[in-house]
Amino acid sequence: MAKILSAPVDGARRELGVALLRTMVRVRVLEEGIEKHFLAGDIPGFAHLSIGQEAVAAGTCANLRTDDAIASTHRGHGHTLAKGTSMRGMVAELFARATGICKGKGGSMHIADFSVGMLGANGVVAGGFGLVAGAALSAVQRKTDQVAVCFFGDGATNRGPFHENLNLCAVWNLPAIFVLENNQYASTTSTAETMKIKDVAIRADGYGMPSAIVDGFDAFAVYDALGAAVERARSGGGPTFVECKTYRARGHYIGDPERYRRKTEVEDVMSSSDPIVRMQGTLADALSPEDFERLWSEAREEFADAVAFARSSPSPQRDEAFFGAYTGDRTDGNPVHEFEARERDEFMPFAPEIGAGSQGSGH
Amino acid sequence: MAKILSAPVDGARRELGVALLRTMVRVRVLEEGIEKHFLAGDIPGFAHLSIGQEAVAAGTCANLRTDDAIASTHRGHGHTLAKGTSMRGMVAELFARATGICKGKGGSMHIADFSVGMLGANGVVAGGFGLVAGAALSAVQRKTDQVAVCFFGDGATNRGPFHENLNLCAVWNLPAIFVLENNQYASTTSTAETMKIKDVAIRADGYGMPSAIVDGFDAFAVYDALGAAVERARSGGGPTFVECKTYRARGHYIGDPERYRRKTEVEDVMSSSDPIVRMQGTLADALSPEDFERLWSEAREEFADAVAFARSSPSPQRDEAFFGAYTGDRTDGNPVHEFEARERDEFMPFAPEIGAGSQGSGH
Amino acid sequence: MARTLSFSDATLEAMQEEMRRDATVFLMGEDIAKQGGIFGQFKGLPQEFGFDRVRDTPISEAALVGAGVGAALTGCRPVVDMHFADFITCSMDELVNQAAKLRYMFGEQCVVPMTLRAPDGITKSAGSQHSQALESWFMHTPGLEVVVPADPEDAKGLLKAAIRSDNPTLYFEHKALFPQKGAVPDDDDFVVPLGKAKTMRGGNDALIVTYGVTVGRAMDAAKQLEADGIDVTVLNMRTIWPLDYDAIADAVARTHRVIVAHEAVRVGGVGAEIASWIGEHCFDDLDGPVLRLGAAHVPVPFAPVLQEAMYPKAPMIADATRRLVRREL
Amino acid sequence: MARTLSFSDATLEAMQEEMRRDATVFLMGEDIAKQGGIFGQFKGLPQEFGFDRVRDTPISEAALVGAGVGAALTGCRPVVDMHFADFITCSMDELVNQAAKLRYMFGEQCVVPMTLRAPDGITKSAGSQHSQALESWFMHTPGLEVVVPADPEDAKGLLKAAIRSDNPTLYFEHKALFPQKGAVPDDDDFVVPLGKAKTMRGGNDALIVTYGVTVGRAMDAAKQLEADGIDVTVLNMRTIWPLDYDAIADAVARTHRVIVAHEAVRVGGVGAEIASWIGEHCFDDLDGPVLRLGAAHVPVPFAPVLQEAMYPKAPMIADATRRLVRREL
Ligand SMILES: Cc1ncc(C[n+]2csc(CCOP(=O)(O)OP(=O)(O)O)c2C)c(N)n1
Ligand SMILES: Cc1ncc(C[n+]2csc(CCOP(=O)(O)OP(=O)(O)O)c2C)c(N)n1
Ligand SMILES: [Mg+2]
Ligand SMILES: [Mg+2]
Repeated sequence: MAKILSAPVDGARRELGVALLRTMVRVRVLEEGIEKHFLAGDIPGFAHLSIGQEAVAAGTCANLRTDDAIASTHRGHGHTLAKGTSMRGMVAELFARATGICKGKGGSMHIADFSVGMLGANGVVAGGFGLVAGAALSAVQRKTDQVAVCFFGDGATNRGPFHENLNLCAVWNLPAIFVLENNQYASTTSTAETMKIKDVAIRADGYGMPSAIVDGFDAFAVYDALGAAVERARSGGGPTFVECKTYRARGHYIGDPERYRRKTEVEDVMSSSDPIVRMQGTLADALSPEDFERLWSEAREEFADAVAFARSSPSPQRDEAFFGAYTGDRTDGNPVHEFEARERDEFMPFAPEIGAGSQGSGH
Repeated sequence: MAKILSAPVDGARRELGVALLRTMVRVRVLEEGIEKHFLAGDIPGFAHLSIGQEAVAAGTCANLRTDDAIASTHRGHGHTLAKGTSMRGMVAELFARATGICKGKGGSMHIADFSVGMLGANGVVAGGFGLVAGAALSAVQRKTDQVAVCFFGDGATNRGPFHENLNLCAVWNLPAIFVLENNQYASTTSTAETMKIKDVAIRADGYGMPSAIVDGFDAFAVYDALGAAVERARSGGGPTFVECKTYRARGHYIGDPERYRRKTEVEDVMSSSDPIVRMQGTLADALSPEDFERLWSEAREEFADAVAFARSSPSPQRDEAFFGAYTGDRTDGNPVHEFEARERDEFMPFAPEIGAGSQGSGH
Repeated sequence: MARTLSFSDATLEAMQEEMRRDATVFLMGEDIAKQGGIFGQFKGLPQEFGFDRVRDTPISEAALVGAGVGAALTGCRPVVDMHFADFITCSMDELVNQAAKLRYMFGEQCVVPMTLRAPDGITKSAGSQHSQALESWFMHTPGLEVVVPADPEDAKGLLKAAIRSDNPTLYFEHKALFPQKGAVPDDDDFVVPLGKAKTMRGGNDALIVTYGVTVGRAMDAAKQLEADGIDVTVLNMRTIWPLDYDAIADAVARTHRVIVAHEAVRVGGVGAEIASWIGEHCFDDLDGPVLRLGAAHVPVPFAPVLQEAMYPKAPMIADATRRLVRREL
Repeated sequence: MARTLSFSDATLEAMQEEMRRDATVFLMGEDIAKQGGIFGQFKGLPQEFGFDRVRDTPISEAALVGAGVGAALTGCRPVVDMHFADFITCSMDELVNQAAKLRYMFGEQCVVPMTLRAPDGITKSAGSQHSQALESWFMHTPGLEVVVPADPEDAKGLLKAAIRSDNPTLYFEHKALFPQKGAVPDDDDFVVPLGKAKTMRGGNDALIVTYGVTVGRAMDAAKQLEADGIDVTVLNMRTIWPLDYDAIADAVARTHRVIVAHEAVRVGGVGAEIASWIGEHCFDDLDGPVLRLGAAHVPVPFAPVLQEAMYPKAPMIADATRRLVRREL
């Protein structure tokens, strides 16, 4: 495992730094906005925020092409935005609108955008490993130079699919990259309670897979580590494991009482390591205060526009609930679609009209 | 990972050596007999032989108490016999007789003997990891000093349950011992095709679990490595991983065409490493040719007696098929037993009488 | 004597009483000890019984269930919390090929007194991967017991029965029920017998066979039907396996018209077993077809307006009953 | 024109034709490439298509199915061999929470054209963990297609249809059928349409609804019944989901007496869905109860004498039909 530290900021680096900062600011603004609207009752379901971890999403995706694939987690807003999904499509989805990127059927935990190679957030911890192994295998089968990146948390590394898929990618030398966001907690449990090792990266040795450990608060460091990994994967060099040491600055989910850690712990980390503050510092003599402020105001405008778009969008038609699990034209006479239509006709007389934004009670 | 080599043979060691040799000879005689009777059609189902690997079963179980637990694999005859199960109970089970240790319901892949802590062979590769983690956790919950040992193959180490359970045992410091029989093949695939690493033991580092690599053909070496591991586990020192380098001298199953390796490969290994020949050499000046011959003839007599016992035993009563999945007296009025009795009454008029030893066609 | 308890507190009492009663009972699961469970259903347990008997675990469902089986085989009564029933899929081999089969295939040498707690069901836009009702798979899996409480009384009595059972028992607790309040008997030895259904009300015009969260919906439907002069029996199965076929047959003989309703997907669901069994064994008692209600054959969608459209609630149950009774099919 | 092929060779032809037709089709599984499969069903494939398109894998079922889904999402048509259907339990999350749900919950952005081959069923004392028939779980899992071939023609036509389908499709092939021979159409574009049943014979005295290995047993029963002057229809469902309800309804309208038979456990099995649907939708067509036959509610035992006692074969099917037709229930 090579420790990778970030390189100095020259001209080209500066451009890169601004790009990384812009992405991180957009993610931060998006998620602070999600938090506000969730608490206001505009967003049903669960939402998990990645505030504090933005450098990983930004530094990773800056290395990827649109036709490269990523798989994300329940904490996927940053990955999704960084891979190129529009805020409008995301916010409309979170607001459960028909114009959402998943037509309102997915929500925060199941957001995906195949137009930019985003194979989905996943409500199942470690659900992404197989998808990425498969996307990487697919690139080999189709003889392309695409790569696939899996984002996952420290907790996910204790699940079997982590083990099976990393070994499979290593032994088949697949163009996959495993980006661990080690934020030191899996919900209420700290990594110290769930594994005896300090660095998860050591597990990569068990697969004969090269690995790196980077400062996950430093977008440049993440960018450089992923740059090397992507280069290796694209050129047929096989998979890489990158452990990003980071921290979750918010609760596990919005509303988490956080009994498992002290408020001061969070403050200490963020006051010293907030990836956005860091990058602003690094770029301090490259950008003016106005430049910085512009990044923030542009992001706020983008988010406000996305919220307006979502608010002005309709809820899905109720009878959409009965379609979409199977492919094909719903009127193609395929028995499965005839069955769907029969169930729609049975249920619709009882389907309640529910105001957008209200949460289905389940009763 | 410490390489452990076997110590010299003094007086006490000699006693031990004879005990280990006796166990290995009994296993060899049992399995050569199983092979013969399987091919003769006396044994239905599948059978997987551990010929060549006897030192692992013998060296491991010689360290265990009857109330310690082991979990085995599809290749479990050696483990079972070494843990103390009677040949009669085993052979009768393989012959599908009512007097079998599992009443004829289990067979070779599902042989178990709870009276000696043998939690079962397992038809699911890696099925034993959870059972052993649980048995070790149970010892902690019940505040005993029992230990639990898991036997498994190289192929099993690529399954998720290996990963999850080894990590769980490590982080909870459970009295579990993981004994890998690395026989270089998983059915038709060599370890080189399924993992990039040479020593699987490196995976233990990923759990913070101590490990050792031993010559699996040397029963003394296995005994010593397990002695240290059992001592650690019993005294609250937590789990250990022991990789035994060994070799499968027979096909994966009886009847395997073995297209995946050359006959000479097998001959080379066995001519140099047969664990029984090795131990006989080590004990050459301690025992006379007659002593050696006695070990073999006693084992042959034991096996002949077991076969006679099996042959003279009845097949299970046909209506036994409908009972035994749930606990409790079948006449206790428990709804589940009433249901079982109803199904028995429905099926029995059509249940064919089948001669013992014939294989159910499935048609 | 009885007290009013929430469903959540009823399960908590069950855990407390069984853990006091039997030192071999222990509990493990993700995020249960330090924070007390998503629904507060584990609050205070580690404080009373220690963090050895109430264990927060790594995210390793296969290991949790596998180790649960191993502990059950060797003298303990583990209770394993699955966090969400949907994650049973991460430990299916351990449950189906180990827990369910070991006793039978080992010739009754062993018992597997493990309880698996699985919060399930549709609520609050949890989405496709956090909303399933999977009990139907397990009635089809010989060797398992399956219980589904409908109210706080069931919750306490069935959980205690599950923990005391020597068979592996799945306990499906609907997430929407946890805050619900109800009367619970005051007896710390109170258990609900496995395999016995409960008649919630006894009208003769029709029979609604149901269980779990749908019992409340059926009771609401029954009230709506009273206005139409239709008096129905509501049978709460409580246990899905072993299924109380006798109670079903008795109720069919009284009512002659049957609706089977649950939140699980209708196709291939528990209702199919119940309805087909009635058709087979009560054919001459039936005045009309046995109607089945269950969730539509789709994953559970996120948007509230979609989620609320695709599973049966009181109005749909009442309508089906009305049509059946009035022969307007 | 048709030729006589073994079931095993029929599946082999299907693989060859589809891999020639579509370069994105590839195959992976344990011990399939070098040795050609336990039943010889993969013989020669790596020699023709290379070891990149026919892959021996580590023992990692969760990864195989997970990677199958990932490859299917990104432009390939993977065929994943499960070795034994029993090991689907090792990849249930990947199958149920990923493959089945992604298209729906992502708003139809993606397709999952993955085929899962699963040799299943009771034969030759393989024991509890190598003998299950699990198709019933998957008809209850929205998002999946499920097919079960009964003979070489089905074997080839359904496998080709499964591979061409853009939905995740489970292909259950009974181990005892592999050596069985039968006629297979000579057309390398021959496919059996998903969701359509096949009438194997068309008598009017009763209807036996069945699929997979039990079709042959039902045909044997039908022959035995001819001696009693009873002429039955045997309906081979071929596809379990989507189920051909229309074909069932038509046959019931002609026959009025129905037996549903399969090797899967009867309780909560596919037969429960079929029988309860008939009871619901064909009530007035029925002259008697719909009888269900399926395996007893126990794991599959090892001893031949036990194994052969606990699932329905021709004599049991014939007897049930006779009793139903003669109203001797
Ligand atoms: C298979 C599975 N088990 C449990 C859960 C419940 N759960 C959701 S997120 C989470 C913690 C994940 O921790 P980690 O992987 O470190 O990601 P982080 O939340 O820290 O980003 C848990 C236990 C789940 N969604 N899936
Ligand atoms: C979960 C599962 N997958 C596949 C199989 C089929 N199978 C039985 S034994 C075996 C090879 C096991 O190899 P290894 O673990 O090295 O043990 P060995 O046979 O070498 O003793 C396989 C693939 C199985 N029984 N269980
Ligand atoms: Mg984390
Ligand atoms: Mg091996």
